[in-house]
Amino acid sequence: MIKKGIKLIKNGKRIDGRLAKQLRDMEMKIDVISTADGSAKVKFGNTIAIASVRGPRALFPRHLQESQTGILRCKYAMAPFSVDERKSPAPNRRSIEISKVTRLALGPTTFLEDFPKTVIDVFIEIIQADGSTRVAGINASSIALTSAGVPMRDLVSACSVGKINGTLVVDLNGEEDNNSEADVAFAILPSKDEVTLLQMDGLLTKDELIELLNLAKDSCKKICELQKGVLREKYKSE
Amino acid sequence: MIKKGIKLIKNGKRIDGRLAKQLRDMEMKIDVISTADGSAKVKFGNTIAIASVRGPRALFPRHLQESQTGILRCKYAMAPFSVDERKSPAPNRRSIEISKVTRLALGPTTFLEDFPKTVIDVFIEIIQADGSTRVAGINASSIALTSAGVPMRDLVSACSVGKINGTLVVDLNGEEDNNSEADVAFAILPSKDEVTLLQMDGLLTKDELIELLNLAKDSCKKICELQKGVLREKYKSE
Amino acid sequence: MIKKGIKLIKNGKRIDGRLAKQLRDMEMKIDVISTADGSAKVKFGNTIAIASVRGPRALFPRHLQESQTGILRCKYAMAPFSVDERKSPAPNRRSIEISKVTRLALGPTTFLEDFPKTVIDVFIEIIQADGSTRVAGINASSIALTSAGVPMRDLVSACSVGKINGTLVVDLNGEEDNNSEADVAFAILPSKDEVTLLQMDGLLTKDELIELLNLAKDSCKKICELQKGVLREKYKSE
Amino acid sequence: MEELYSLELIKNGKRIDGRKFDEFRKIEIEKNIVQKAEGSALVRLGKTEVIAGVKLGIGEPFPDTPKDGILMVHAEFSPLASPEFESGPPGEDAVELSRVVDRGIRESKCIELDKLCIIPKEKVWIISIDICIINHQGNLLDASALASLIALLNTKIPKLKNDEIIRGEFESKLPVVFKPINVAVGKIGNTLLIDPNLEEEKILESKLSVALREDNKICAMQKQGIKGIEFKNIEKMIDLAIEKSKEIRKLVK
Amino acid sequence: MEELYSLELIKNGKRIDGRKFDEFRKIEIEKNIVQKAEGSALVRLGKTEVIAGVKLGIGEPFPDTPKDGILMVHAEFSPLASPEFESGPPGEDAVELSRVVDRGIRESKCIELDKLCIIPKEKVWIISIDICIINHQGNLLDASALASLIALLNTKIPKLKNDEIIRGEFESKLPVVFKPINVAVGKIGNTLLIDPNLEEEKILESKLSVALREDNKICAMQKQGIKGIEFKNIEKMIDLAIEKSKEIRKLVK
Amino acid sequence: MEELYSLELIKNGKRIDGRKFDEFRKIEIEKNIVQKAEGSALVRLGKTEVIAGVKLGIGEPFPDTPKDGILMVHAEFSPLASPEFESGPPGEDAVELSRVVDRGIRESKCIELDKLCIIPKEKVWIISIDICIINHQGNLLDASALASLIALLNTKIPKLKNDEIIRGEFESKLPVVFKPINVAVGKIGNTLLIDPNLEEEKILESKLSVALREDNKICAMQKQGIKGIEFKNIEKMIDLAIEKSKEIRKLVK
Repeated sequence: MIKKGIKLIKNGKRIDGRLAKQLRDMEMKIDVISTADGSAKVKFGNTIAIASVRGPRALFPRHLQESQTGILRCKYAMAPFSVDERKSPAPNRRSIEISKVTRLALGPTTFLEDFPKTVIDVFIEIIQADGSTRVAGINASSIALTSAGVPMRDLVSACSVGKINGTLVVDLNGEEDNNSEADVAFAILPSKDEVTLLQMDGLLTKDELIELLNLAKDSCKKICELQKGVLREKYKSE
Repeated sequence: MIKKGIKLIKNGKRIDGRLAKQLRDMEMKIDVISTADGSAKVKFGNTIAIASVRGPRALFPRHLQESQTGILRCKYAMAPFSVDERKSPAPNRRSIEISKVTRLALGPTTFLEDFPKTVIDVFIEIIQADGSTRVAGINASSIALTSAGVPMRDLVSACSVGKINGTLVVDLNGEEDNNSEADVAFAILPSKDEVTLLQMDGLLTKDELIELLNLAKDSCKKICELQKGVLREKYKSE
Repeated sequence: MIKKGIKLIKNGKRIDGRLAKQLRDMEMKIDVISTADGSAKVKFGNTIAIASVRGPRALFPRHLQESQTGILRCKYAMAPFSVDERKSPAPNRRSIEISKVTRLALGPTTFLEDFPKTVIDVFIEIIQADGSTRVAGINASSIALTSAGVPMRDLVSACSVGKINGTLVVDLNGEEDNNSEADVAFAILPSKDEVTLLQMDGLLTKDELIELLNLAKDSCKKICELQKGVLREKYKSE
Repeated sequence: MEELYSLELIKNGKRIDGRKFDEFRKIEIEKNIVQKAEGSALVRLGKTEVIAGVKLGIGEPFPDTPKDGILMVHAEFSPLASPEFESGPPGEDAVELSRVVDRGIRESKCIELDKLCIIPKEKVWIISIDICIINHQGNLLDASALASLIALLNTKIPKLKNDEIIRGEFESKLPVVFKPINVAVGKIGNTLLIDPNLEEEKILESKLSVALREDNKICAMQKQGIKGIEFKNIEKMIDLAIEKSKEIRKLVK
Repeated sequence: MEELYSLELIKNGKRIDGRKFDEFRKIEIEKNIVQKAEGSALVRLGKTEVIAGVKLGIGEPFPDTPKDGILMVHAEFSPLASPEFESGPPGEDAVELSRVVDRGIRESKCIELDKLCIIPKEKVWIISIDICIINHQGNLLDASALASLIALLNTKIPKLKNDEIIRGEFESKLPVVFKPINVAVGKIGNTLLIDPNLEEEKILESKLSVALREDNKICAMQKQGIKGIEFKNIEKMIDLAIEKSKEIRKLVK
Repeated sequence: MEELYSLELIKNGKRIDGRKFDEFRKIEIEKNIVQKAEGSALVRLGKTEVIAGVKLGIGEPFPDTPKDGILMVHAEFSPLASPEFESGPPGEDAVELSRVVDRGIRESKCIELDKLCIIPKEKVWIISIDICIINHQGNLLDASALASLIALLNTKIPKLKNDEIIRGEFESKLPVVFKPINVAVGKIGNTLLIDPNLEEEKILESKLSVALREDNKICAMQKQGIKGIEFKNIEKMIDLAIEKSKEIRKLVK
């Protein structure tokens, strides 16, 4: 929702000093949780997401198993202290929806049908929320899945784009997100060019939207390089 | 509960123009839900109930199965917009009780013991509530069960009766129900003369009660004719 | 928490007339619930606890079974009318914790490993709460388990001790508990000298604590005699 | 199977515990067993044991009755009392029982709710009756309704100071003006019986629960059980309930 | 398997019910079917049937928008409507549907929420849209969004007396100024199709739901389905949604 | 079985990771890692990792302490952190942990709650400590208590404007005057050990958790584990806890 009169861009600079098409400083780290099969921490500026992957492992109780394929489960959660006003730790409608779209964003890259009767669990915890938390969680999950040794068709790279004060921008922070004219959450399999997450709200002409999607695609390529970098680092050191 | 001074009968006419022993206009329709095994919509004036029947079908998880008999499950629910003040869609104590008495009202007419290990599910949704919703739901369920091909000993016909402004009346509407001196919910297997639902609250002498029960029984015969009519219609057209 | 200025000891006497190291009048009764395998009612002054034991019996659903041992489950609950302000009957965080420590207080005395795949259930209901409810529940459970014929290494005897107005006391009542400087819940296998419950909060020097533990141990011996008495009574009369 | 044996007996005009068909088990009543409650009672019907406790609190009245106190009835079927009860929120049987007890009390106008106003539209007394089943050996409904009534009859209204409750000090008695008695009449074949024990409940075909005032007005009814009741038998069941309610009411002083 | 047959047909350029790929099923609309609601509508897309009801209540505004009314959308997937639905609190599909419908309405600025203040910071109108699925034969989202819009367009604001609602008497119409239409575009291989029925939904690879205003501005989008969408196809799907939204909007008066 | 091996080692006076029995794993502390929180800390005990965040809000005081701030402690055991944790509301272990941490802080009088009044009887500060387990490799309680204390020591009270919080601007530090340290002492046979790792926790017979202030006063204790503790050993366990608490407190500035 747009609050009137909030000036988010001055002299071509955003409130955190970035240019319109500039990503925030990003940090990625893998294998941060020793009890997980794979894990990662991703920072987009002040946004911090941790993902933990368990599986593929046999699924119990048995009646949940699918005989022809493995299943993927995702759970997105926010730490109570991750936002301004303490958030109850119980799942709310927003986190239920995000958990679902995260699963659909990651699903197309896995070979679940090779692991019948199993489950892969992805748990995402947002430690600090400053915008773009769902895409940060997807980026973390993607490298956590890879690090867990889950066979994948491609990485999944994700970012947000949007329109603030009439300008099309990349990687919205919390203040921008709250006051944007439109925002889009986007994920892609970078080498397949397949979009697996696309959520938009606000108001955009078709042309603006298409421009934003191209912007998102380009940004995801940059994010993908960071993801590859951290994975290369791991396998190099092994 | 009776609010003082509310005049529900004037010159022998009730607030909706009916005579004391007159049913509201009723409408019944079957097979309104294509995904159900049987279904029906019943209108009692402004009260609208829809019932949907699934089964008999194998019951899972297995530990709920009864080896000697099928089981019947009923769920009564009200749409949030069916009443004056929006009702939360979660089941409340009232709907839990009504679900139970509905099951007991319908149970005696089924041959559940012929379908061991199975379940028949009856779902009732009140689209609009203007009194007598539980009996409307039972009437709808009865014809939905028949239409689903569930073998039955008899139909189940149901209506409400009560006392308002000292007068014994049939088929209470919402305003009458809220201000009645007593009301009775009643269901009967019309050709067996077996009462399967009988709930009363208010204050009545025994004589008044017996008179009301006879009134209810007679009204149920009329309702039964409507139920038979709509079923005949179906099988004629097949 | 200590409220300032509340005088709980006058002239060496506590508000209910007891001396510092004096237990309240206690009453124990077994087999108060005919549908249980064992049961008991214990009164510590105005505190009334009832315990009901079911088992050992086969545990369902099967996936909860342990192949090498039986399991013990305990549930501590307070009647809504047992306290000053009506308590919701749903379990709260306090009762969840007490249920757990009760299980751990009773567990070490049972030979659960002799009953693989079974469960023993202990249900505790506090009818009236005037301090020391958890230890009253443990005492009741211990004799209920014995009466149910569950083989046991020892009885479990429990009491509270604490510090009020600078004095070390035994068996705190509700008013004392609410205004104590420290309180300790304690359970012991009396003939084995093994402590199975030890919870403390407040502020104590180590010396005070050790003195309290000795006080608790001595008091438990007295309670143990009462427990033995009521059990002897039962088996004598059989 | 005890049930089959019990059924056989009933066909021969006898009950498993030797009672007559219209005979209650031994009724024991203990009043004020919980000091923390504003009113309480324990009722035993044979081995069935139920405690009802009344707590008084202060709350906002309903908008349509701004000067009336509020009545709430809640029953817990703890697994403590029966192997058939499960942990968790009240199931349909507990919900039904509490609602039937509630209707008997409410519809009989047993409590003068209009005398329980503290500040109109703002503060009224909230009367919470909690029913705690201790041992389930059949006929919980009659036992619960009786325990609730006796608890109400012994309930005292706490003193107030600046509209806050002073616990343990009392102002007056709760204004209870009618005594509704609940009698459940069971039916097996053509036999009517009252106060069924646990074995009998398992073989009952149907049950009609009737709540009655001292003026013999019926204030609540609930048909239960898996079979229907022949229309002509309903009056007989009500007659039996009326008759037995008088007997029970004598126990309530 | 009907699905395999349906899939085979689609590869051959046909749909199981004979429709064109860009053709909706028969759309039936009934307005004001629930008198108790301030607004309501029933929508049928073929055999799919959905009822949306709007209730108006009074509540406190959010601190950051002290003069704005509040919109809430809730969907129930009752097992009444489909063997695939389960009892219990809304699952992820019901939550997602209600949130996508909510965004289409909210982001299009369809309702002038700033005209729904009663007392700033204290009392504003709360608009609750409840979506009740009656029969699930595919494309619930388009049907639910359409039913919600039509219900809103027919919603009347109740009269107030001392800031309390007088039910059944009305003051004015709800200020609805835009008409967002939702069109879900499905994709199987290279085939794009709209208004998938139940069999088609089971074989869809992906779906893009697009909500559009009359000025062709996009106000909400949601990618669904188990497969990704090739980047280059997204524009085609949006174009199809824009085109079909105009057709549907004509039905909304 | 790693556990059997670990048990064997302990009988021979050794630990699986080579530590002494009275030796903590490497302790790492990071402060203020969450800007959105008024205070936060991350603690690592070896591979165990815990984050505590403190949020300050405004709420009504309890009636019996109308001028005191309110402390709440909540722990979540997310399946993120361990294959043994399950989704859903906090289980008994999470509830117990948060209550033991709460008691250590509360009973030590660590926070001057009486300095956290905004308007008596109406508005006081509510201090919510949320404990988020990131990796569970044993001894969550000591790690959680330590993270909570350090988070509190770094907590700042936000500025107020018309009794509303201005997020991101601060007035003063939270008044923290004591530093309770929790030390859990484990027992296997006659061996006492501290800071058990995950394998050791599985073979512990019992555990005594002791919270201590800098004046060596004991402020909370909790016996855990499946076996009893011989009475005579309790004092030894307390002595060890006292000794080690001093060592840990040096890390807390």
